[in-house]
Amino acid sequence: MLEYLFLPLSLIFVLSFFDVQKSKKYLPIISSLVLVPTFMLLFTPDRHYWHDRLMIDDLNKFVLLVCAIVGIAVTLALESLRHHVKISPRHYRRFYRFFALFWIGMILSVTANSMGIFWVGLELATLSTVYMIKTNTTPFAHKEAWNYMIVGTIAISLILFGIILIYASAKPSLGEEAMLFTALKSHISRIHSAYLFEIGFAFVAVGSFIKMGFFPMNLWLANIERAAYYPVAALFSGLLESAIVTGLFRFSSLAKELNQSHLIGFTYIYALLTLFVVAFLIYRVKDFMRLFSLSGIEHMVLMLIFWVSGGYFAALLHFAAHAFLKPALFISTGVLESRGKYHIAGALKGYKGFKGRLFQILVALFMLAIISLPPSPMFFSELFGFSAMIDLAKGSHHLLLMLFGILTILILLSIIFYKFVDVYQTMRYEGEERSKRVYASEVGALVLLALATLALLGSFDFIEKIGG
Amino acid sequence: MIYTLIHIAVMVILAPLFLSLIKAIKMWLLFKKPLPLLQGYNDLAKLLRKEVIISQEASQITRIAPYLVLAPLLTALLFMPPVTKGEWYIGFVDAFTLTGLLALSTFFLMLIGLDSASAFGGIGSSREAFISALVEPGMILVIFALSLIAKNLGIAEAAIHLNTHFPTHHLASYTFAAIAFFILILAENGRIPIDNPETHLELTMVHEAMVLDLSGWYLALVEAASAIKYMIFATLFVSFFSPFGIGAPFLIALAIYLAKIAFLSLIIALIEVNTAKLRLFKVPNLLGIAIIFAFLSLISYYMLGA
Amino acid sequence: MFTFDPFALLFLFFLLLGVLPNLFYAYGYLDHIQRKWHFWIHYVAFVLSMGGVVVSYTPLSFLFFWEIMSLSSWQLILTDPKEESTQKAARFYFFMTHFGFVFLLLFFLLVSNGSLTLSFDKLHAIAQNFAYPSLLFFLLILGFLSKAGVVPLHVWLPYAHPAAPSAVSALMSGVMLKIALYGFMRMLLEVLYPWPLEWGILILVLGALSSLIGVLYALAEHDIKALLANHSIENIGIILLGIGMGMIFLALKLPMLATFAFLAALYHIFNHMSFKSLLFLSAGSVLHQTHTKNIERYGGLIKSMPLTAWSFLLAALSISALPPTNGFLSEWMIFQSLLGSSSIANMALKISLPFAVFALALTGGLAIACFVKAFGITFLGLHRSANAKHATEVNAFMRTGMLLMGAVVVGLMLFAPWFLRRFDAALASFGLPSISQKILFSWSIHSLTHNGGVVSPLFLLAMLIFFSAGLVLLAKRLRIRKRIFHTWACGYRTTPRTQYSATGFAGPIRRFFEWLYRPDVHFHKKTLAGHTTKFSTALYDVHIRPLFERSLYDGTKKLLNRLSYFIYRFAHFEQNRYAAIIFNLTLSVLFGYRIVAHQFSWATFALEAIILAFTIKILVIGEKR
Amino acid sequence: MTNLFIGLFLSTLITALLTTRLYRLFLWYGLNSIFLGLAALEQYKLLDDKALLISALLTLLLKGLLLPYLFKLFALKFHTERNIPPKIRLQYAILLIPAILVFTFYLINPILHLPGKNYISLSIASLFLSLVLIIEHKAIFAKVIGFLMMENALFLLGMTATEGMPMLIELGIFFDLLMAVVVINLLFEVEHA
Repeated sequence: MLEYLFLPLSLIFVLSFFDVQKSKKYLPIISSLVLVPTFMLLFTPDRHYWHDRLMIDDLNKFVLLVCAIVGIAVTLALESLRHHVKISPRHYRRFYRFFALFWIGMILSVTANSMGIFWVGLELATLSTVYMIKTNTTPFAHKEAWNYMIVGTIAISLILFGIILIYASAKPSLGEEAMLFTALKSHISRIHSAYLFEIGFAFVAVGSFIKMGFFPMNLWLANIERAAYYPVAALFSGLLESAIVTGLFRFSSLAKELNQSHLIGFTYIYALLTLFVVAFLIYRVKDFMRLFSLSGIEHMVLMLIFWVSGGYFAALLHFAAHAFLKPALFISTGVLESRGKYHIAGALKGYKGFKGRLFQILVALFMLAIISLPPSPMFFSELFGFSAMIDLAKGSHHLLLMLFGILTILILLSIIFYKFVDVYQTMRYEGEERSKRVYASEVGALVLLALATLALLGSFDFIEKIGG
Repeated sequence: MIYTLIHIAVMVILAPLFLSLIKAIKMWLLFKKPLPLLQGYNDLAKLLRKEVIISQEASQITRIAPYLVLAPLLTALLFMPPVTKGEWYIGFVDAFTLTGLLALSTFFLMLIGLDSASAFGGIGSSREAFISALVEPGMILVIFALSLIAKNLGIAEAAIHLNTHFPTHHLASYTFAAIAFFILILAENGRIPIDNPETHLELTMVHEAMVLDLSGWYLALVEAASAIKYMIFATLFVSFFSPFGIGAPFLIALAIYLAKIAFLSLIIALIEVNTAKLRLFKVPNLLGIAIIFAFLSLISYYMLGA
Repeated sequence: MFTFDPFALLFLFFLLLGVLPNLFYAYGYLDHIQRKWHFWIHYVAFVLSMGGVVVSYTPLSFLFFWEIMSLSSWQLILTDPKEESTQKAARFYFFMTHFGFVFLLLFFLLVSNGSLTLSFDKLHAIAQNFAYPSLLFFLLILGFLSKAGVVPLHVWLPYAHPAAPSAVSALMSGVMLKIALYGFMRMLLEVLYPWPLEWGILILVLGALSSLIGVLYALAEHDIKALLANHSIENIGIILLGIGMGMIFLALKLPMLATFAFLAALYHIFNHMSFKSLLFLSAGSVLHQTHTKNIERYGGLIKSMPLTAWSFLLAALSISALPPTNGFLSEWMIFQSLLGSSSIANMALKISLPFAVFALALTGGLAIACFVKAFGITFLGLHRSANAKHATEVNAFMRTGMLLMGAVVVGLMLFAPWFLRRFDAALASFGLPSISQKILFSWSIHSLTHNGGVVSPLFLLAMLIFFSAGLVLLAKRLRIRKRIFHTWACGYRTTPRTQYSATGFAGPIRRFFEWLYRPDVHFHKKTLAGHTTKFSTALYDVHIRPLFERSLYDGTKKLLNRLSYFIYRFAHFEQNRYAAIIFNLTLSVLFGYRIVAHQFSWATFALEAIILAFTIKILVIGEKR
Repeated sequence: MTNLFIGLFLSTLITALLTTRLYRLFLWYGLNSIFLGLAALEQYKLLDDKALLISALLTLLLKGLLLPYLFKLFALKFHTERNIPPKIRLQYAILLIPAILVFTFYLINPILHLPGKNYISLSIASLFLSLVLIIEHKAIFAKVIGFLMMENALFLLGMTATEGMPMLIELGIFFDLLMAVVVINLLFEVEHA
């Protein structure tokens, strides 16, 4: 079944060599074909493929499903890209080509059981995004594409470095099996040199953190998402980050088995630092793109600490909710910023007609949902995530320290909350009313993502099962 | 029961007398020809005869408020300590209710001041609001201290108790309470140095400014109210701070009681003659002294042996 | 998940009393609202979520409804978002509620051991085993009392409540604040008991502070709705005095007195809901007709809007705690429980309690002054502006709303014993002893101590009516003639401009408390020919900002701005130095792992710091050009 | 012998750090890769692992010869500036490079007693050194070379620490490397278009 996942994507890849203008109506349909094998995978039991190098387990199924929905939404939204930005047909075709490659890399790394395959998929996805960023022809985008190329590859190399170290630490006892997540997980106690493993984990973590834009690289990611066209940012937040987070989830559960206190200490300190910086950066932000990408970083941090604190359900729910909400917001920036980058005031005013009204309501709801106001799934995920953290704190020897940390996180989150409320009110109630055009494809994408978010509320049991 | 009713009637009837008494003593001390002691009754009688003129700007409030100025005070009279022991009386009403009733009366008085759109009514109300806001805590604290000393929260009960168990152990706090209460009498009844009831300069007056637009029957009501208010305070003072003579038969006790009030009026008159009116923003200093003494009374009661 | 125990039912009843008249009023108010659907959706959500909070019996559902409550009330404030100040208020409000929510969340997480679906009755055991119970209490205070508007977390309240449509202001001030207190009481009595004495004293002090500061700032306010909002702070303080006394008594193992104090607090909760709602409703009617919130532009409205005026007067009497209204009764009970201190053995506590009595009494005095001002300036005298001149009585729905709320006020007064029995039964479900047999005799309320006072609202009312009726009859008998004519007014002509203004009315008190208010006074006058005392026009303008706004809030904001600026600068490295940052990052992480994971020593730690400082200097910062 | 090649590998890397000319940098990169390949061949002889042989040969051919040549072609094609002065002062670099080596040994100290673990420290050191290479140059080509050097460090680690990675992974890495080159080419092209 896994093979069929690649089929629609390869089709897009092939089609991209022909005239996209004609075939672009079919592209969303083709990409939604991905759903078929994804859904079928959902009901197959856990399976391993290709000598255990790829596998399908509950986590993978879930992530694949989320990614598929986001991917379809982005293809839908891509249809109206031409209306918002100037883009030549050649570049448009290339964009689709790399988009397909990107998705393939994504699926590879999500379904990987071998750390190596995980890395290969990630690298593929990363390199193909470089070109997607470059589709924008401004000098700024060009510079950022190079930045992405350099920094992204450094980050990826660090991840590989870590993977090799982990492999090296486990190989004496596990042999070639040491490359597989499953084998590592079940034989973690047999690792001789825990220190080497931890150094390896540190490398992997640092690499992933850079990739996700954690401190001190938070500006980098925001700049890139600013430079690229908005669907790229949507893909970034919805898919690429998802893949990295999934990988990090797997690595951190290994590290947790080995030495929990080190892992907790490391991630908490890192998360606090990142949140501290990100919260204040958000506080000063002046355009939508940066606002959303910085808040993306914030949510990655939250997911990660939820996961390492043992709130698997919360982390996954948060992950899925973020994967739906953030691309939706990024897609809508195309319209929101149609009056220019720095026009937050009145950005959510002046929508006429059914499509416009729908768009307005949806974006307003997304804005409120992303700051985890009920009944957004994020409300529940944060609640459960923090409860996991408290649970952890209560069992630790540093209760007051941990509580202080958690309180700090909560207060930093409320700074972000304030900024979002501020932006929400500014875009809704201030500024002049100027008419803006909304296209069916964008609204379609938003509706799809909104429905997916709603569906999350009904699938708590399912997600809980994965976490357990 | 019947004695209590007589007592209340006496208080209502004799109320204007004592205000006139103060005035007469003052005039006598200033080498003027003292006014007759029945002057208060004459004034009231004259007012009752007169026609009521209601300001064009005034609303229903002017027609209703004078009744509500007087009625709470009459109600408060019901709760006064009795003149003789062993008599039926309402003993359970405490300081908070009493001050509440007084405040209700003041509330409507202040509304009258604002009702007629005259600047002077506003001045009066504003100043009255200021002073009575500061008086209220002092009042409650004093009565609280007294009820602690007398070991009963009910006003009348406390007075009776003070008679039977004179607080020889708590004389300090008893004295403090007396001083504080005395200042409050001056403040609440608009006596010098807080307010000058005989002033003719509008800018310096408080109480009179509020009722400037009233006439006839309504003015009579308000004037009666201020007389009764004085009576209430005087009764409270004498029955708390000189709780003697209530063991006597009713008529003698009543006579002693009236003599005590006359004595109190004399003291007030002496003070009025010998002090100048305070500027409005100096008034809080005096009230502050009252509040501090009330606090001292409470605290010394606790500290010196409860 | 949900509970319908007596305490929850009591507050559902409370909600019903608060919302039903409000619904009529809101319906009548609707023609003033442009976004009608928006309003109704959020209004209904607001009411339902308050009900949800009340019946919630797990942390999860409680927090869920709590946030919905905040969310919908925030949107309700934004019903008419045109004004800048409304938006600012909404933003401030929403942030503050979220700020409180943070602490609430932390509290619930700590007492539920992380499993949010635990029912409340299981939380007590966990809270008992927690090592730092005072921490829980502080979280509780910050969480609930920031929502209830207790000093110093009150600053948002006078901004937020007035910004909403009046029906919503009434709901927010009258009902929502009490929902926060409901949560506070439930958590205290169900989860955190038993507590040390100091907690009670803390609550008492907070209550005393809030009541004084609330009323002082209300006095200085010219915006009628902000004035009322400030009074909410005051009344929350009074309620807290009751709760604090109850806590002190429970800590001292005097459960009967504690029940009495809690009864007083609950009764005041109900009373404040009734009269504050009525005040907001009638103030809303005035606003509806005159289109201004500025009290200086009203005047004489009692003639054109009699029903509104009389209901405002009723509520004003009640909030000023004048006998025999319901507000008086509950304050009397709180006063009685403060006086119950004579049976306390703890000397320090005993000596400090008079201060609470003092606060309560001074608050009462100032409240009277404030409502004389509010009622007098708004409804009496002459019209101070054209807006006031053209005001007429509001429509039937709004009148019905006010009448119903007035009926609630009167009902709470007349049927006080009945209500107190219900409160007693609700408190009994927390294991507090029932005292209704001891304090309620027919229609009077007795203080618990044997030598305490008694109050009977019916008796007082009857006496007042008796005497007034007697005087009226006397007037009839004397055949008093009345004539409506110019009165003397010291020889001046009375015009709207000769009247006393609200600013002037509060002048003496404002001057007395100037050290506290620290007002911004603007005094512009055009002097004539250099004379300082002769002028053609003069404008005297006083602005008073809430206490702690400058120090606590503006200070925090300034700090945030500065901090964020530095971080912004700090985060904007030159972009081609990413690699250098990564280098240092990797270095520090590896170093950290090496030290922590293998052998920890402060010396190596210091060494690491030095080396990192060097590499950062060389690689990231570089040399100054 | 492995020791020698690895030593030479490291010295070419350090020399590359101090280079100021672009083509010279390509040369050092080529030599670096060739020494790496030779070391891998030595390892192959020691372990007799077919996969190692293939990757050693690929390294020699692809990285040692093809890539430097390709880059030179690119540089000619896009008329790149050939003078690339390092941004970090020599005085600092002299301190920094030994410090990095010391640090990596300190880092690996707890497990140094295990066989072959000093190679781990060497490869971490070369990772850091190639990062320094990226840091100290502004020119894109130099940065790309730094990135490729990093790739070499990775290979060194994989080869020595784990006695050879699984074949599939090695191939994947090479594939990605090629992909990277394609993308780099595209980037340049678009820039000049």
